[in-house]
Amino acid sequence: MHLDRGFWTATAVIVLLGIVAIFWWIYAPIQSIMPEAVDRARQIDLLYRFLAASGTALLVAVIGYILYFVFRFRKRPTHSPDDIGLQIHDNHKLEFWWTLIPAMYIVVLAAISVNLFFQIEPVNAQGNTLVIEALGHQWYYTFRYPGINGEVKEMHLPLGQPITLHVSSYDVIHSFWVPEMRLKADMVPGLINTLVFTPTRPGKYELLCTEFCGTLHGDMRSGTPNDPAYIYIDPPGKYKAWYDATQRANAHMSNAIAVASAGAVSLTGGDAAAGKSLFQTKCSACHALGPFTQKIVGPGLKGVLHDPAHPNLVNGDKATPDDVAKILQNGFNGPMGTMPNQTANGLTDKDIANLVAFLNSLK
Amino acid sequence: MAVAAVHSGGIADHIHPEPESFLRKYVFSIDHKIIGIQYIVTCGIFMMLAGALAELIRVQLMRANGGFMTPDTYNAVFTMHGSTMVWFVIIPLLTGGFGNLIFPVQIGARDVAFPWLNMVSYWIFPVAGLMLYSSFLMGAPVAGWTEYPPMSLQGGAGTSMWCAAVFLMGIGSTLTGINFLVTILKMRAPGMTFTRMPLFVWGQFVTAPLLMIATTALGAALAALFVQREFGVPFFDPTKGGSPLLWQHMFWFYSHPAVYIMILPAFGMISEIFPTFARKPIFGYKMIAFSSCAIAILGFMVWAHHMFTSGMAPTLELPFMVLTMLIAIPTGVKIFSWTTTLFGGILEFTTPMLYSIGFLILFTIGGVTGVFLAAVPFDLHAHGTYFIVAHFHYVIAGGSLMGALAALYFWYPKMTGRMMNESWGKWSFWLYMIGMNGTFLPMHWLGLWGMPRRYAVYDPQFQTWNQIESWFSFVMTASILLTIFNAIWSIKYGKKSGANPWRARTLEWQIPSPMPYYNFKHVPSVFAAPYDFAEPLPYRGLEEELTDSPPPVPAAH
Amino acid sequence: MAVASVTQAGIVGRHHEEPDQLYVETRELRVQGFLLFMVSDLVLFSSFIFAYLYLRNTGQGWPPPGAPKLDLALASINSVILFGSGATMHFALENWKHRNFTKFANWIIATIILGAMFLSGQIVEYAKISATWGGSGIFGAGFFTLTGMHGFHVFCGIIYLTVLLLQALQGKYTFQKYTGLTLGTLYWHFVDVIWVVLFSIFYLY
Amino acid sequence: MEGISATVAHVERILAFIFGIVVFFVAAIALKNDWKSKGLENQVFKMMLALLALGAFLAILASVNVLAGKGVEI
Repeated sequence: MHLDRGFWTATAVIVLLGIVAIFWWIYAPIQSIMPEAVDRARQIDLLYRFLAASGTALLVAVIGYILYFVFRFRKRPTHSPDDIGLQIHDNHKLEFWWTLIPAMYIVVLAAISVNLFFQIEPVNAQGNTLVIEALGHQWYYTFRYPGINGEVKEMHLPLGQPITLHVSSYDVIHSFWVPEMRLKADMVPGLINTLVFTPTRPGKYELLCTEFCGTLHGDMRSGTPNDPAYIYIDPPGKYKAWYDATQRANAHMSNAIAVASAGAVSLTGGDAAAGKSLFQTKCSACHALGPFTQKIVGPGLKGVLHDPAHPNLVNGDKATPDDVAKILQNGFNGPMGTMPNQTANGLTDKDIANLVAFLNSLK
Repeated sequence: MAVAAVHSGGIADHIHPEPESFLRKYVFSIDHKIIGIQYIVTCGIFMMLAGALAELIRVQLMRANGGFMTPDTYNAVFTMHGSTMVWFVIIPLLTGGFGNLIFPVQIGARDVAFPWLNMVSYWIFPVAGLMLYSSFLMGAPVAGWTEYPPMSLQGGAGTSMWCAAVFLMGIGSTLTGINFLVTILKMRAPGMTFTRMPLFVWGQFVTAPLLMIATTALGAALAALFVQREFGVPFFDPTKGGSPLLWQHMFWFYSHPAVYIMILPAFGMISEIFPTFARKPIFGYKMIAFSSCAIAILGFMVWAHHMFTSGMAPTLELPFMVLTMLIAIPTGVKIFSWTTTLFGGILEFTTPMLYSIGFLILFTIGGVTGVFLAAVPFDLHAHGTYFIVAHFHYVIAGGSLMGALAALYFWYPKMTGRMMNESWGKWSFWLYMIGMNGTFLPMHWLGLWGMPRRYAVYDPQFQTWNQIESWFSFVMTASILLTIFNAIWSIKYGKKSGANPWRARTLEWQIPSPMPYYNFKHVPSVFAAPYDFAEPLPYRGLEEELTDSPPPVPAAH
Repeated sequence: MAVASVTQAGIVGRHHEEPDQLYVETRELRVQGFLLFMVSDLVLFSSFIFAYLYLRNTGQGWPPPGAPKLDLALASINSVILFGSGATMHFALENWKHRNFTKFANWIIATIILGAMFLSGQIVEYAKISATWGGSGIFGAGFFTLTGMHGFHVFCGIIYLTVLLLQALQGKYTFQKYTGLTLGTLYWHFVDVIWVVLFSIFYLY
Repeated sequence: MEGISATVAHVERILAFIFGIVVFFVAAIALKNDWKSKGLENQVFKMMLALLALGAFLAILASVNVLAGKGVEI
């Protein structure tokens, strides 16, 4: 049998190297190379350390044994051409273990990933989040803030404030990636993807597109003449200052189209049933009755007035029947396209009342 | 005429008459060996084209601000590089090429089940290739080999031509798959049970259904994209109610199994080469064979792991993540079995053996990073970066292509009756190892540091590493060119090989090289697996193969 | 069928020729190969069916605005016609197995006629809703693509069966060797069975 | 015009119902007859006949509006 001293020495060396590799990955200074800008980044890096440590250990073992066997069992001049190697066909014990151990490893890895997955994914976004939208264009980004008219070209995030970020696109698929945030979401036209995170480290970060989007894909990153916008994580005070300044600067921009019929619509006596049939004919081409993220042209309207994840309407106003009516009446120049106004949609005030009643009935 | 007398008249004894005219012999041949060589040569040509494109990419990336090509040219170039390498080099090389050449002989058949179909599927290949490259002239496709809509809806007219070309290629692959599957199921020599089949045959046997089923699904996706582009049928256009994600589902349902189409035959190849040059049986024959089946089946259930950032339902992502991780188990079993096959052997480091060992190392690296990417939270960071590029180049350039090169050096005598030049072969191996690792290893950390893929220009902080990669990529190209030159040179000047230069034990080595049009004078009968080096060869009825007794006469009908 | 009985004599003439080994084994190959071809064809349909169901269930509610109303009555009779043609094809092959050439010819002709009737029924259906081809959006993507593909298969099937009939009349097949007829029958059944699925997802779902 | 198309639909339904039953039983009986048959293609034939019967059954239900999908004219 060939399990001689040489073999065990090699095994010892391999195990030693494996341990070194594992410790290297445990203490690797990831942060100094890649700062962790949001709360999630730390956990994702932990997962990465685990993967890298186990992966490197496996590589050390496999490659180490290959190299040892290559050296140890090479054909020597003393061999006659008819010599044959060790005639072993299999070893069920060995095969059992090297099936079972990877299986157990996979179980652990899956458990870790699933657990982390549920912390990252916006399965249920908490209430007091700041809802921001990031929109992809060929080849730059714009952002929408509640209460700020129009779209801004720079993204500022208040430190420590939970963020719900909705990303979508105007033209082709882009993607939203800030390496320091370890988070990525594709910006798919007709679909709204959501990222939930809390900024934890002030600074100026690069925003990159990782989904191929055409000619200037390579220029769709912060700092290029094409898309100078960076992402800033500011202390609350600094953020407030920026927010107010931008709000004033954009005040002149109106999201509304010229008001159709002066004065607010009275919503009394709105008939949900009538609203439903009206919705099918007038609205269903652009709005699904599915959840907010189920976008056709505009967002899905399921629970538009009752969705804690979306306390604000797309124009930043609080989601109340009156504000919904205001949008129906005046139309809205939205990030996802244009919502026609009352006359363009051919809606009477009564229709609006019915529609609002219907939308209000969606929970 | 003792030979003629033994005809049972069955399909096994059905022999094509020897082709006379040059046209029937080398061009429109129905002989699986000639067709295999035709595939290999055509793939070689396409590989040089795609390799040239790859070098253009690397030259462009030498400088952070590019300037070598316009961005649009660059996009067209990497699109063509990917499409060519996947559909016109690796897949046809491993299945149509070496599959056709070797596996019918290894199961003791005289040809595949449907020789004419075989010829048709070959001739589809160059035609489709010409169509693909003609799309350069009509506004090349620029959306990458994945052609995600709506981007691919913006692409030039060439994108539709791209659809047509790949669709046509798909038809060829499907026919090949059907052909191989029936051949292996029905035309094995007497006594060639499934557990006695050489592992290369197992590789083809598992790949064939993937070719047959997955490729058809791709055909559907391409047809849908084509009608969307040409007739505006809104499958994928979000402004008309279509869904961009639908394409990703349809495309990856093919393209993930395609990854296994590209690697399973290579598994089979090195499973032939290791025992031959270690002079010992493959370790865990059954486990290697069955793990291939497991990989093939799982391969159909994991396509959406390419879409973790695309915005699927979160609840959908989890099963895909777990199933993807499961694939690591059968793959690990294979890797461990091959490593153990080296244990206690008498290893002879011929060029095929070197390439196989290289395969084992590089593929393991690619496999490990594959497990990384299966974990959704990590994929959220690495998706669409150079980490991905590194991962699949380690699997395809380090796995599939390395297996193919090993197979080329290994089976070259069976094509030409001559050996390839060994010392040049060893040079090409070392150059390949150096170039390959130097090119793709740095991409791992480049990706994690924030370099997205498919960038024509990039952040200057990454320029140094990119220059290093580019220089190494030239080494890799040099190695490939050396191998190609070696192959051409050896046709005439290589040293005569004789029937069995490697003293291998599978059936193809028991007949003369190059293999005669009728393969066997008598169809052999098999009574054991081929890997018992202690035993005499487990075949009966091969006595006359290497004598100059008359060739068998075609059965009269 | 005068022609039929004449040729029948020719076939019955070669009545006792037993299939040789080569034929038996080649037959197995052809049947398996054809079945595998049907499998991949099935995958082609399945992919489009998946696409249709995906679009139908992820977009806005169904039917989408601008989608035409489908005619269930026409569809049901049309389906019955196609399924009936499957039965007649079955009889055709049975009669060949029972060495009755005339009945075989009659049944296969009946099959061809029924197939043609189905196609014309489809044309009527198309004519009714073709106005909305452009505007029908994802409805069109699902309906016209799939039924179009199926219609094309039926069309090919009709030609296929016609060729088989002519070959049979020329005495290409004997009562021992008729793999071609078996494959033709398989193909026709396949086309029918696909329609079972399409009928369900477009008219009953 | 409206009346005519209505009558047409009515006739179609009646025919569909009657012939549907015929086809269903034909397929079922054919299935029963070669239930014992061996061989790969015969297994497939049996499967096909079964599905044929199912299809006929569905058509019957459709002809009497027991089954009718969304977006279908009743």
